[in-house]
Amino acid sequence: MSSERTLTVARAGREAVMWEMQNDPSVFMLGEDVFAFGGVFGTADGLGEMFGPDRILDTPISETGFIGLATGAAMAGMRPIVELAFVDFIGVCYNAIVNLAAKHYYLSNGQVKVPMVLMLGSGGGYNNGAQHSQSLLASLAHMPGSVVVTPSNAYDAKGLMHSAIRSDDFVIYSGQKKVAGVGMLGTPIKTSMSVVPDEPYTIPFGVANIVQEGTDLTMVGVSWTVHQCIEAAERLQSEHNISVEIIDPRTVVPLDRDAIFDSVKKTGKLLVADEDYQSFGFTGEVIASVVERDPSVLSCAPVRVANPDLNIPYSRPMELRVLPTADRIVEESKKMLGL
Amino acid sequence: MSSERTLTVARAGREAVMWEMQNDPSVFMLGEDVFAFGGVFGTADGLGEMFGPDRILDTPISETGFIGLATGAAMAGMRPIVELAFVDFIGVCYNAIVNLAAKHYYLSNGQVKVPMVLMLGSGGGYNNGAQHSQSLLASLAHMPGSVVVTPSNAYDAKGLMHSAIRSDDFVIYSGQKKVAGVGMLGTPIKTSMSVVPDEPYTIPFGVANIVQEGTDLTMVGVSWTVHQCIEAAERLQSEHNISVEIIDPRTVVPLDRDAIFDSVKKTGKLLVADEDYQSFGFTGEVIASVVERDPSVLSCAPVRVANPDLNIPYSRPMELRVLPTADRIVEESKKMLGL
Amino acid sequence: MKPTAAQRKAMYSDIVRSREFDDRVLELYFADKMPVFDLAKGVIPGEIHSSHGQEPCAAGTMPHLTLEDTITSNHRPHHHAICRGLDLNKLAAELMGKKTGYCAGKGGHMHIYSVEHKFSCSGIIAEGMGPAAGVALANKMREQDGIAVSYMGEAAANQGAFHEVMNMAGVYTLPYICIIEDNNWGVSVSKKASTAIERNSERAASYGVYGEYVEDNDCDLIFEAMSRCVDRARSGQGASILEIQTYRLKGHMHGDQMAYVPEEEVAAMKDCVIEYRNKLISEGVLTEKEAEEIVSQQKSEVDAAIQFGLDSPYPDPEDAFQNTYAGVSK
Amino acid sequence: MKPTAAQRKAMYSDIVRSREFDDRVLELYFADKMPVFDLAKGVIPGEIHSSHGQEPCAAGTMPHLTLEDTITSNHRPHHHAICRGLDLNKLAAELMGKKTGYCAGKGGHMHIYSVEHKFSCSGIIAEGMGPAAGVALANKMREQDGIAVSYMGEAAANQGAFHEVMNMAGVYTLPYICIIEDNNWGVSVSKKASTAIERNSERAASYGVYGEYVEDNDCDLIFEAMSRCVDRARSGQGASILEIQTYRLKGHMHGDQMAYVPEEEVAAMKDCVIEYRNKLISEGVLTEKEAEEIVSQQKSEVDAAIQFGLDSPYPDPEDAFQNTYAGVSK
Ligand SMILES: Cc1ncc(C[n+]2csc(CCOP(=O)(O)OP(=O)(O)O)c2C)c(N)n1
Ligand SMILES: Cc1ncc(C[n+]2csc(CCOP(=O)(O)OP(=O)(O)O)c2C)c(N)n1
Ligand SMILES: [Mg+2]
Ligand SMILES: [Mg+2]
Repeated sequence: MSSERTLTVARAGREAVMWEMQNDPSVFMLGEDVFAFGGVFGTADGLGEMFGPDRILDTPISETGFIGLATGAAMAGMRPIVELAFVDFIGVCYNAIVNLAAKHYYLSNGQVKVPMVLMLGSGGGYNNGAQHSQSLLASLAHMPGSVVVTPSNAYDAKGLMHSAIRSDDFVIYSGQKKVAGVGMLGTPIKTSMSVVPDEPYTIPFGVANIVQEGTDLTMVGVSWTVHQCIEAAERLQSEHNISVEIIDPRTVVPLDRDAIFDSVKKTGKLLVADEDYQSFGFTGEVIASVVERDPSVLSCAPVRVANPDLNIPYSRPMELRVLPTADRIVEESKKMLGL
Repeated sequence: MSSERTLTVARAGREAVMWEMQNDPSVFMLGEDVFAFGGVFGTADGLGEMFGPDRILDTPISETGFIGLATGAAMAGMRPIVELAFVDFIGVCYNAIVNLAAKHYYLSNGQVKVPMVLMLGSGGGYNNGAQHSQSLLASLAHMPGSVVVTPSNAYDAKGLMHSAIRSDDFVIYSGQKKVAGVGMLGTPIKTSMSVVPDEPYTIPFGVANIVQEGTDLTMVGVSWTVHQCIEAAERLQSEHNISVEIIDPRTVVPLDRDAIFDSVKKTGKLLVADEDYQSFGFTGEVIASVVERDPSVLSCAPVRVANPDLNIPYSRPMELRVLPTADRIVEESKKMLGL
Repeated sequence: MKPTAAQRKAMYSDIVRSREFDDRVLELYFADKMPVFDLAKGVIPGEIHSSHGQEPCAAGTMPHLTLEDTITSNHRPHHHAICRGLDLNKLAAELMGKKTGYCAGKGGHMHIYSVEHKFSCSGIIAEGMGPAAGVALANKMREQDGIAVSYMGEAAANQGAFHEVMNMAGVYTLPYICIIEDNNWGVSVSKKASTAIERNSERAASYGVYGEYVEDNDCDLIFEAMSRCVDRARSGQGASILEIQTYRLKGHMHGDQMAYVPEEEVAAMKDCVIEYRNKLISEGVLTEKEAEEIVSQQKSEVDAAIQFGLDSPYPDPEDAFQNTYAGVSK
Repeated sequence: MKPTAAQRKAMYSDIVRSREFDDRVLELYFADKMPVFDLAKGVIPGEIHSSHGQEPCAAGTMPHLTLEDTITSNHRPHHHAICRGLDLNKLAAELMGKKTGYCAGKGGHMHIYSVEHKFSCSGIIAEGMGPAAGVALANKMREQDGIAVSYMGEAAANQGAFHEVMNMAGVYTLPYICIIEDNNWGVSVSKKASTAIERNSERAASYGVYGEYVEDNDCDLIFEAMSRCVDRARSGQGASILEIQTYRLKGHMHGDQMAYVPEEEVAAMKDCVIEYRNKLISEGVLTEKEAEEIVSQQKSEVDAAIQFGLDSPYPDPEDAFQNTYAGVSK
């Protein structure tokens, strides 16, 4: 029996965690504030009561330590889900992520598996300052050995979480805080909520979602910027009759380069929106991936809308200036289209 | 009196350090194995004896700790030079680098300066395994707030080191181990050695060096790959009469996008070579920087020669396969040129 | 060293000042975030970690520090900033993201810098220890006066940086003091659930440094303990860990309901402002009237500061591009 | 628990085996790197950290571990791998980057994995602690037998990971043992220059775990101390730090001339292979003849292993693209 339920991203992801924990005793969660608090961004809401402190394990503020422990538990056949709260904290445990968890499988020539999920909350836009608003996806996606998942809506969040937990690979599951739809960040973004089946289902890694088809311009976004693209596309459609195709890669490693290329081939125009620092990041990678196949598919210069390589200022007007908002996307699109 | 001396990169950089230490009491060095050992890659060779243990400070294996201390010393007006040996170790101190040292100046609105140099040794090619052969430049360059310097030859090494130490910004000075010309890595790369003036001189950040002019194809490399480009260009010239222009940005943050664009505008063809993991890295950034200005300057698809997103295998034939060697550059160039 | 009557009054005045400030911030924080609560809304947005209950940790230690000394604080910086003597106007303005704030709005609540007060803070756990110890190292190298002090919570003592920096402080015999404000909680995780031993000050033995535990959140006791640590630092005897038992009265951040804190524990929490006032009055150091005067004096200064903040303009969006580098123009 | 005569012979045999292996590796290492020394050249390339002198730390501890137990080692892994019983052929082949090696050449000297021996190692300081403690946690959660042991040097105890993992081992009462091989040097930095206190085992007090120091590099003493730590781990009493005074006879890595080590210290270094042989002979546990037999037996096995490695083929360059992900095809 499947009811029609519209869920937030956070609840949908949590539902997958819950199902997997109920059905697989090797799945457990650990991190700061997961047991009684339910995770800083609600990722573990209610799980503590449901599964008890031995399967929803509170940790000290020792990120290198607990990611190290989780890696060991995974090597021993458990399926840990590590909650790291803010992606900004990868600084204190980057080694455990990229040099330890992400290297064992390859270096052991496939002998040692690390079936572990690392959950992160990324993004700003709520005036939380430079160390609690970052995106940092590229610093993770750049490093080989992990899958990097970035759901933008509830349906994908659940399916990708099932896939992540069942995967024998190390999966970084990066949620965006405002996309998650957690209470303290105001009204959830409408387009992030979806009807979510009761039953478990999986979504393959490396297959993009074509959010909407279009013919004039391709927009590629991840997580929060998918919604900025949707809003921008609506305005371009209604105000200028521009038909935008929006691609959401859903996983940035592996990246569905085929889907992006095919779309640009059709539209001839490419705009990439990303909340992360622009240089050496997602936007450059997407653009390069297209032109290294064939630059002639582009009818004009591709455009990046990202953080202009600035540490994130706290103050509202300045933070808004560095965010890749729908406004900035509309503006850049119009320039591109000569409007 | 200026003699004609040909130096290795390591010696040229060290000469700048020495001069600055002699002339500015606020400059000091700290890190593992700097005092008696002279730095794992010879960066501090002889300095211990010259300046004593109070200015050439050995540290515990506590990278987060000593980069934190150096940041504080810099805030207090000293000019610390931190020796981190292998760039692979940024994992244990990424926070101190990108969230601490790289953020103070901006967040304090310019009140607090961090005039600090972080010296790193990057790169592989000598069978030292996956945790001692990485390049990781993009993980550093992606983050705002620091300058990232990557000298490819002795002349630049000295000038950029003077600039780095005198800079009021936090400068990451990334040397490549094989480019450095240290004893244990065999005969120095010929093209990395240069005649180096005795006198101190500076090189501005963000100004590329045109290693050689050419008309058929632009190659962009950093540090070690500059030399792979030089070798490849020689072979293309002598075997196929191809004229290659080689650009060495010298600093990847800031990146001299103008010089790269101007060159590609002239040649119509772009190959970017980088030892780092390919995706979300330097190669994508360079290509995107060109096409976002004007994709029509490209007469064919740009090409990337980098690590194909693999953790670095130890074994010689496999490691050689993932390195961006002159062989791979020649091969890709020939494909590009239809040869 | 025991505090004089004047010092005790000043400490009382400081904790009142900090409390009044936090109370006004709390009020403002929620005032304009309704009907749908949203961290991003209102005149004071983002996470706010108030110092309610922990004021003596700052008020009792700062009197020993001069403007040659350096302070690093953490994500809960108001009491440190205020007891250090930072300007209330610029502080209030910074919390509101205004152009007149200490960092012209770039920093915010967790990133308050005042170079003249040698004061900074940051939001990553235990991150302030390294810089403080580094200033201490610099001063020692230059044979210059000035010690350095970092403030943090008890849960921060489980972060690797704590270990690395304390060991270096021991090895280099640095004029550095690590102050641990033990409020028994790191967000929702109790000390017992996160820390293998009872007293973080005992970890001093691992680093060859001095450790001291102050078992009550009392300005006088803290003042005395700090005087011993400061003496050691100034006289070349090296670093200390000063651990203070304190209370987090208003939860981890504004909005935290503290549902996870046992009722008995909430009931047992002491409010230092009341306690210290009663103590000073009962010991004849302060009269009721003086106490009231101090409160109303601080209240009005805080009110003026808040008003200053409210009246100040926001920065221009394009200001985001200023002060990105000291010497590089991109 | 004291070792039996048979166990003592076995330990002797193990340290000989490890030493013979390291001697042959050392020989081969330099043989083909001339006339211009280049780490990248020769049949065994890259950095090699030999175990010369530290063999008892492995030989004395491994007898207490079963195949249900898990071991993580560090950048100096030969003695651990050999005393754990890893196959010498595959080990030698891995060091040569051959297809027949444990990781088919992907890992190399610092990344030897044998899943059947629950053995792994890695090159980042103190990195092995977390995974070992994590296996211990998993076993505890599943109420499964099996403890976990990590091996590292004394200098690694100043890395933040040490602190974080030991504290968690204390908080969760994990069946985990951290073995510290104190050879007095971290590359060129002496313990005194890097560590604020004399004994790392005393840091156990910071984590509520058991700490023990073995003051001589002697298989028997190590065996006994380890038995106490293992008993605690197996009986649910939690984690230990076992610190062993040992000697690094051949420098940090092959090629290190140890110019920075004081002459007296070099002169005082004990060679455990000679010491233990003399001890066993003088105590009547071993005859000269038996000792010689053990040596020649191990020598010939090592020779055969080296030959196996030399005779093995290199992987194909394209093998680099295999086993990149367990389930994802890019
Ligand atoms: C490295 C890191 N991990 C996690 C956090 C999130 N965080 C912020 S404050 C806090 C609790 C800190 O507790 P404590 O140190 O005791 O200070 P208190 O808040 O009690 O004053 C946590 C977990 C962080 N800011 N940095
Ligand atoms: C995080 C990190 N920092 C530095 C190094 C470089 N390094 C490799 S071994 C070593 C010394 C280790 O000393 P110790 O732990 O005592 O082990 P030993 O070599 O003496 O056996 C250093 C500094 C590293 N591998 N990882
Ligand atoms: Mg606390
Ligand atoms: Mg050692």
